[in-house]
Amino acid sequence: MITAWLMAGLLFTPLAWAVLCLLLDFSRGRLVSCLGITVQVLVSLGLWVAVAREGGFLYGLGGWEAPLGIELRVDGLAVTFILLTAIVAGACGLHASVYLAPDNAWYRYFWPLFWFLWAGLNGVWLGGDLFNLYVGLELLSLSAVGLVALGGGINALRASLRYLLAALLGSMAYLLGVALMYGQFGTLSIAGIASLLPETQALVGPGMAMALMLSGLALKTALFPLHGWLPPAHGIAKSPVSALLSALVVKASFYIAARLWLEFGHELGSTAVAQLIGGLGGAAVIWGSWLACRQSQLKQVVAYSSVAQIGYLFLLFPLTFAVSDTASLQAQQGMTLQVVSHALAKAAMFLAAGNLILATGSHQVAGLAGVSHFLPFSLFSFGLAGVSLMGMPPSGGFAAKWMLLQASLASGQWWWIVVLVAGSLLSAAYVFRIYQASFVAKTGVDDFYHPPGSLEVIPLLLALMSLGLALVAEPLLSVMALSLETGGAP
Amino acid sequence: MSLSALLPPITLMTSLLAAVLIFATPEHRSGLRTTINLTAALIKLLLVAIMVWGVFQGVDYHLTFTMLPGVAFTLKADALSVMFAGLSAILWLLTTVYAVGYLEDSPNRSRFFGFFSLCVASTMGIALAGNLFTFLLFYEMLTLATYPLVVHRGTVEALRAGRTYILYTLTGGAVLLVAIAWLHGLVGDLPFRQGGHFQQAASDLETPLTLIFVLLIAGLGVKAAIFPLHGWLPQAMVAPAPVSALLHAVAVVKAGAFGIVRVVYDIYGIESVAALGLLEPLAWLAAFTILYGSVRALSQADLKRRLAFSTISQVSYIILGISLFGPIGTAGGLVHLLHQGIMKITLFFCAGNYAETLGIHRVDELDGAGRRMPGTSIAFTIGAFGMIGTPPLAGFITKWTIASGAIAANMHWAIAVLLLSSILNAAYFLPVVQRLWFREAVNDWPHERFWGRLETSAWLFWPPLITALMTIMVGVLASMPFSPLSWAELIAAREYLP
Amino acid sequence: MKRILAVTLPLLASMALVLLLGASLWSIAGSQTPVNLPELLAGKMNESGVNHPVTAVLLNFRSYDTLLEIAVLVIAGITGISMARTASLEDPELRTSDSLLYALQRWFIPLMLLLAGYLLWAGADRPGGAFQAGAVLAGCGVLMRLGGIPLGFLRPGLLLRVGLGLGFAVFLLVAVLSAMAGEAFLAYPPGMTKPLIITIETVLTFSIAMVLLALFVSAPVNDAGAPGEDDS
Amino acid sequence: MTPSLLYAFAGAGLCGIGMFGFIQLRHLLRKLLAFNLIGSGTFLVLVGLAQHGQGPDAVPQALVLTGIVVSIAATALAIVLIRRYFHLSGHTSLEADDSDSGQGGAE
Repeated sequence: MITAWLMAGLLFTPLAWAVLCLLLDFSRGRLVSCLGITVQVLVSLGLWVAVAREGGFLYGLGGWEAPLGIELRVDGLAVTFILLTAIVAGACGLHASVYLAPDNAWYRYFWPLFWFLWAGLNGVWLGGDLFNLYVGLELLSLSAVGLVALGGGINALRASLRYLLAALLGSMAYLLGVALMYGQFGTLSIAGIASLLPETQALVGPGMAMALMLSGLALKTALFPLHGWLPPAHGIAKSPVSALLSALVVKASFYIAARLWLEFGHELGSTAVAQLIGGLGGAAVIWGSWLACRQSQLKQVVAYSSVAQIGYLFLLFPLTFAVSDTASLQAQQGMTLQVVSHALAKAAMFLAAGNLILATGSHQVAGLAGVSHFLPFSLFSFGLAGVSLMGMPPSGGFAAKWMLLQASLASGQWWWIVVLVAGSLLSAAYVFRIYQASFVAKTGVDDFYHPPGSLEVIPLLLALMSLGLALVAEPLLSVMALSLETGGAP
Repeated sequence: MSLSALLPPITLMTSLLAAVLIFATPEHRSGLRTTINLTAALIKLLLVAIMVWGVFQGVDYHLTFTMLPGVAFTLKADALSVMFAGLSAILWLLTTVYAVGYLEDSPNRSRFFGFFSLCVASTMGIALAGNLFTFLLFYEMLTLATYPLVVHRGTVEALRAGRTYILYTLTGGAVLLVAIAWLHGLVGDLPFRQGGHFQQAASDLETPLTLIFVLLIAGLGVKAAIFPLHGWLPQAMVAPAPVSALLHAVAVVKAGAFGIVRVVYDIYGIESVAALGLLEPLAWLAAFTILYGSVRALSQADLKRRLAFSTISQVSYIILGISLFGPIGTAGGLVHLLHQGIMKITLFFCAGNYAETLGIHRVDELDGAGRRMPGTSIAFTIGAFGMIGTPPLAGFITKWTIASGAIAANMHWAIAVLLLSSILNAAYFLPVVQRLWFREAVNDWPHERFWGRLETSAWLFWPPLITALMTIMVGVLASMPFSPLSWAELIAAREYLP
Repeated sequence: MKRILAVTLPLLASMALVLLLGASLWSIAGSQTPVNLPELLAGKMNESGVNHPVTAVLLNFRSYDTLLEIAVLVIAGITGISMARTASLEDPELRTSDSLLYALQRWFIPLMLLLAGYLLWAGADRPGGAFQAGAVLAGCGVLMRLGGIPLGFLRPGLLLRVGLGLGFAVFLLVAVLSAMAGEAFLAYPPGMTKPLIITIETVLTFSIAMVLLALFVSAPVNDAGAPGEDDS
Repeated sequence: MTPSLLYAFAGAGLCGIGMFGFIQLRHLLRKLLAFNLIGSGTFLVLVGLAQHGQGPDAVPQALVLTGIVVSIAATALAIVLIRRYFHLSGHTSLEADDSDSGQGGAE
């Protein structure tokens, strides 16, 4: 009973707040949104606890079961990501409420878009229906594009157009795959298709569908070499928006890809495909980090770092295909830890970068010279988040890297170790480049603007969470591993 | 949860908490900062003393919880860990005192002392780590905490040194991570255990175990500055003197050496390392590094660079000692871990005093400094003679024990290495001492400052004298209970128990 | 050479896509679907509250999709009007004063309104429904605007925003009220299905028209208040 | 070969043409039209393929209706953005001045 209320609250709050905030201006929307964030965080926490205690369940929307209706799949992994979303999006929202200047008329549209984005994220984490996931993805992409373009000049418009076109093409490819899947199986439920797959004779159609869906999602996740749209969009948006996009939005499409792979990959995948996707992920790690080292702008460094960090996620594909159950489990755990830790760390990093830009008045990395003299918390938060990105202990990034290393060893795919090690060294290079800039002794810097305390605290908390993640990784992973008892009828 | 389980984390937390408090202290509140620093250092010393006594009595300090699937976070105090912890606790106190004086009126002190405490916290963690995974956690944390100290001055030179430092140590850390992960994948979680885990090394694991050993030593060897992985150490000299002192005597270099001790004794077990045929190459490597460091030290004009190359050479004594098969050699290596720390910190304190008081950085500027700064110069002389190995100072005890170990292990060539190295030590230290005492000052000092009655600030004056005194005491009183030597012999005896 | 390559490669890629798609279509067409959804649907039609299966799917069985779809539409509308920098979304320069057009409008607009109403009403048992009706309504607005009839409400003020969000808000309210009544989210209470669906359809028609119209007239091309690069 | 299947094959063809246009064309409006072509192709495949086997099927029709609304919303949004972009920059394509695309903008 209580879970039914929690589910209704979870689905209702973001959408309702979106409409509510549409009617208000920025300052009033801020008040209302703070309330909404509280509600949403509490509901997410409640649902997480409920699932951790009693296990996952299927939630039929409108009282209809799959395949006729849409079923939401409320399992351990989904609720963990919902909680993660609540924490990160809540933090970004609170940060934005102080960060954005209320006298700019167009910021009144920030809150509705923010809440729609949140609703889209929740929809994707819970989605168990292929077409519903498409609508969720579009909800997500359009609100993200809206946020990037918000009040923007030429560059912001160019970035958001590029983003929009990539996102549209990606979702259309995905939808084409869905069409083929429906044609083959007559159902849209992921669980239903997964249970029908083993008996299917001709796999050409579903194989093509899988390929289309995965490539569409890879484009939306900015997997190398389809990453061109990401750095401009993430770099140019307002910092809280960049944080949301990098921390959560790109993860959504990856999450769908991973779910599809884990459900269908066994029948529809092949070693070549798995290795290819892993190879692209590896190339993203190396190339993204390399480009991050070469950026002169602070936020561009962080944006390219996202390209690299996303690459790690795609190592899931080769590490779960045709390997022992232990290795597969380790890879999945590594992937979830990477999603969580990267979300926290990257949000912290973008918010901190925003504060630093506010403080120094410069977008450049070199503009940080002498900043560490003032001991700004934001620099510290940035540094701590960097620790997690580098995969240094005891951060969540380290835990993820450790699990992926174990999975590579257990499956005998030692070449991913090279990627993991090279990636973490390269990420150290760009993180330390920023540290180094901040340590440059520079005299005569007296006009240092200290951002308000609330702006400084939020990234610090996120960074600390990301840093300490490895210490609580074991209980977290045990909840993430909770799946549904029901197999899901076709 | 009993107190004995909580004592290691509490010890760790003292410096961690101190770091957080110091970061939160405003820049100008130097009195408050110093109080926090010294209080934490004293509390830590007390806690470590309790643990030393407890370990002697056989109390099991042990805390463990599962961190990741199949991996435990373990803190544990055994004889070896309290030895290292004791060293860092004592030297932290002294270095803090010294650093307060050294950095008086310089900018960014909150930042400096904050990372300084973090650095010591990591060293503590390394000492108290109960398995390789936990060791790795703190080992990497140490890398991160020392970087801001190395680049503290923010000059182009310092930043370059920092880059080199981070390049070396992070690569080393990555290699170590791969090795530990591989080992973990192969045999699961391995707590440090006296006698090691592979006494009867399974033959099918021989190749991977050998490879892992090489990787482990390579990863740890970066921090221990074993040739050819020593490149960062001389460059890191641009850091302020207390940092160099800490880097060389306690934290970074020792962390590497300590890690090698752990791997050889408590993971593989000395017997299995010998059985794998890895002990002898390690000894050769150490011997070569000893001679290489000494030869390079001869030609250094910068005092701190000369000391840095001396460190490269001296740390490999530890490696040489532990790679001599037999309890005596082990004891020699372990005791050098302490002795070298005490002697080297004395020398760095003195070098810092010369730089801070007189503005002297080069060896040829030292002429006649003994008259101007007799206290510092006496300490320096004691330290230098200790390094050379003059009886009855600390260095003599080490060299004597290692030599006895070499004879017991039937590796006579090691004695030749020791002798040669001592001659080289004398060759690069004695000219310095000679300049201090037996030459007249020709010019004015480059940058002289005055502090009234004492030759230099009291904060700077006493720490080297105390460590110099300790250099004498650990040598003279080597056979007393709780002296470093007898403690090292205790550990060695436990390691070789059947 | 480079130019030829730049044409050939996409061409080859697209042809490959078509071939692969064709092959998989052929393969799929050769096999029977294991799940027969139309049959299931027919079995549940009498519980759906409407007679037309498409409407039943849209507003009952898969109403969550529709809810989110309206949200997407609202997002587009919001982003559209966020680009507007002037007090009014109308651009007087673009207004024509063609008397022929004006005269035509006087005939067309009532007709179109009637058509929209019919489409909405027809949705219950034959093709039609909220979106179609809304689109016609929006077309009406477009015509009015081009023809020079003033549209005072198209100002990015409260009224417009209420209009944008109204349909969605009502839909959402029904969804959450049904959840609070003890059913699942979006499950209409028994017996209430038909009136609820009709209410939702009606307000949706209105809001859809507003969104489409707002998107048509927003982003006026003028320099007033063009955002600087240094905002915030 | 039923008529429905013909629709599906036509859809596949449309997808291919749209794909080519999307990659090849530089003008933003043309790119958008190409996207809409892909969209139409996809909807044809969705309906045609499903109705080929089992006669009229309301579910894909409803899905297509939803899909159309979503793609209309996206198209309208894109046009608004393109129009404003053209007004501010005078360019009709994104690549016109890549030289400054990496530069910072509004923060």
